[in-house]
Amino acid sequence: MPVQRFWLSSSAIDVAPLRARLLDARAGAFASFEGWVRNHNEGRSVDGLRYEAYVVLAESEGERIVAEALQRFGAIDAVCTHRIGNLAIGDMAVWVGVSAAHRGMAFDACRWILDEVKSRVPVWKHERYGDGRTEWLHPRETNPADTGG
Amino acid sequence: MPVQRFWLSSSAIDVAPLRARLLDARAGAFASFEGWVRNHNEGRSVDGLRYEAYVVLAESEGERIVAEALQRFGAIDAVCTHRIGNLAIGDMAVWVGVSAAHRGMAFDACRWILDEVKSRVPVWKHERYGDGRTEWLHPRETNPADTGG
Amino acid sequence: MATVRLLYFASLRDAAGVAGETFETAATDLRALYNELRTRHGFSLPVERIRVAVDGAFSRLEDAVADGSEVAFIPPVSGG
Amino acid sequence: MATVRLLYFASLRDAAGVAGETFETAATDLRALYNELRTRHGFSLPVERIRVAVDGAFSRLEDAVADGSEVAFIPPVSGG
Repeated sequence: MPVQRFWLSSSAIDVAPLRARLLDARAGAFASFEGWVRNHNEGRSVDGLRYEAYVVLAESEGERIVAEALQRFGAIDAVCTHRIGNLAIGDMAVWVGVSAAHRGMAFDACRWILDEVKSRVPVWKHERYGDGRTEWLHPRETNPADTGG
Repeated sequence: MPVQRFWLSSSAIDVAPLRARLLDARAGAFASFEGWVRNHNEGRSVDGLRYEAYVVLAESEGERIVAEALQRFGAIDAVCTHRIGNLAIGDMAVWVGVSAAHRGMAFDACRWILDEVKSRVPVWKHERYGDGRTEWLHPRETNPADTGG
Repeated sequence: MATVRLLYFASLRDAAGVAGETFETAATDLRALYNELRTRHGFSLPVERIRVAVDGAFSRLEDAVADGSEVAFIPPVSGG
Repeated sequence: MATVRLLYFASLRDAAGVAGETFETAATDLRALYNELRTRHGFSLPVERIRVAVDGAFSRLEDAVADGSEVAFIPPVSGG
């Protein structure tokens, strides 16, 4: 079975072992990204949210994205994990880490993985607002400036 | 005294408290970078290295860079710390972390801080090679693809 | 006629009121199947904003409906 | 004549053999001072690759040499 580089997590993401997996004597650069649940979105106050996924397809598509990034940017290794379930303000929703010889590759691959995960992986956000309403987010298009994580 | 956002460290960098400083309920994005000492540079095998700094000027210039990044990219907060002293392969030489509302700001500010630190902060690398030789690195120009961290 | 197992996620599941159902259809392709289900359940999303997966892999809306397959219509994703 | 406190770093310190020295100079600006020191200590770096700091702040090579100041010639940096 090949190494798993993307998975969904139903409990809090623990960064330390993920980072440790990426340590490599050939690596001069390590870029990572954390998406945090923030207290507002598009002008509305947010109390918390829930992520749901089509698990089997999300994990296979996520795996393809990370493998594609290693190829495309020549990074040494990368890992991405995405939360599902209930999250509170400040919780980590997604983590991406990339090790590479040089910093440009690490930054580019990290950002690309995040963008692709946001646009291709079947995960949906259900936001709970300060006024008690809730909503499934089905964005019209992926706008890189639109969301935090 | 204003908050310190850049400093030199003569002992190992502990990321957890740096990251914790940047947690913020308004932040949806956290980008970070670690420069690691790698086992080769420009085709030569590297055994280890030493960083030296003009401490007072390095810290004031580093502080200016981080403040400028917050302004320029609209990030929420940022921290950068750079090692001085002896480092072994795999040791962390520099850490940059940025929290922001959106991921573009976080990535852009993180990368910009790193680039500026590499080109403006008076820190010098003394590499020790596999063949026993040593060398001060005085790069001709800052080439973003050239070095890891 | 084909009998398929349908999976619903996010707003589609809320509208359908179930996470999945077994469904018999005369639709010739997956696009027509979605439009049939849209009428049945009152989905607000037009087919232009939907992707489709068959048996756990992304597929195309113009593909035929295969008897016995598992079909998931994927509304716009919002992870990250 | 001006008396300055000089600080040397990295390859300049190795070439000078000291981390700093007190030095009396007739140089009219910091560029001329560096060139004087380059001859004295055999620095390999030409002045075009050097930056200068006076009393802990970046300064310009065309600035005059101030009596009693602390001057650091900054070879190309290599942090990160």
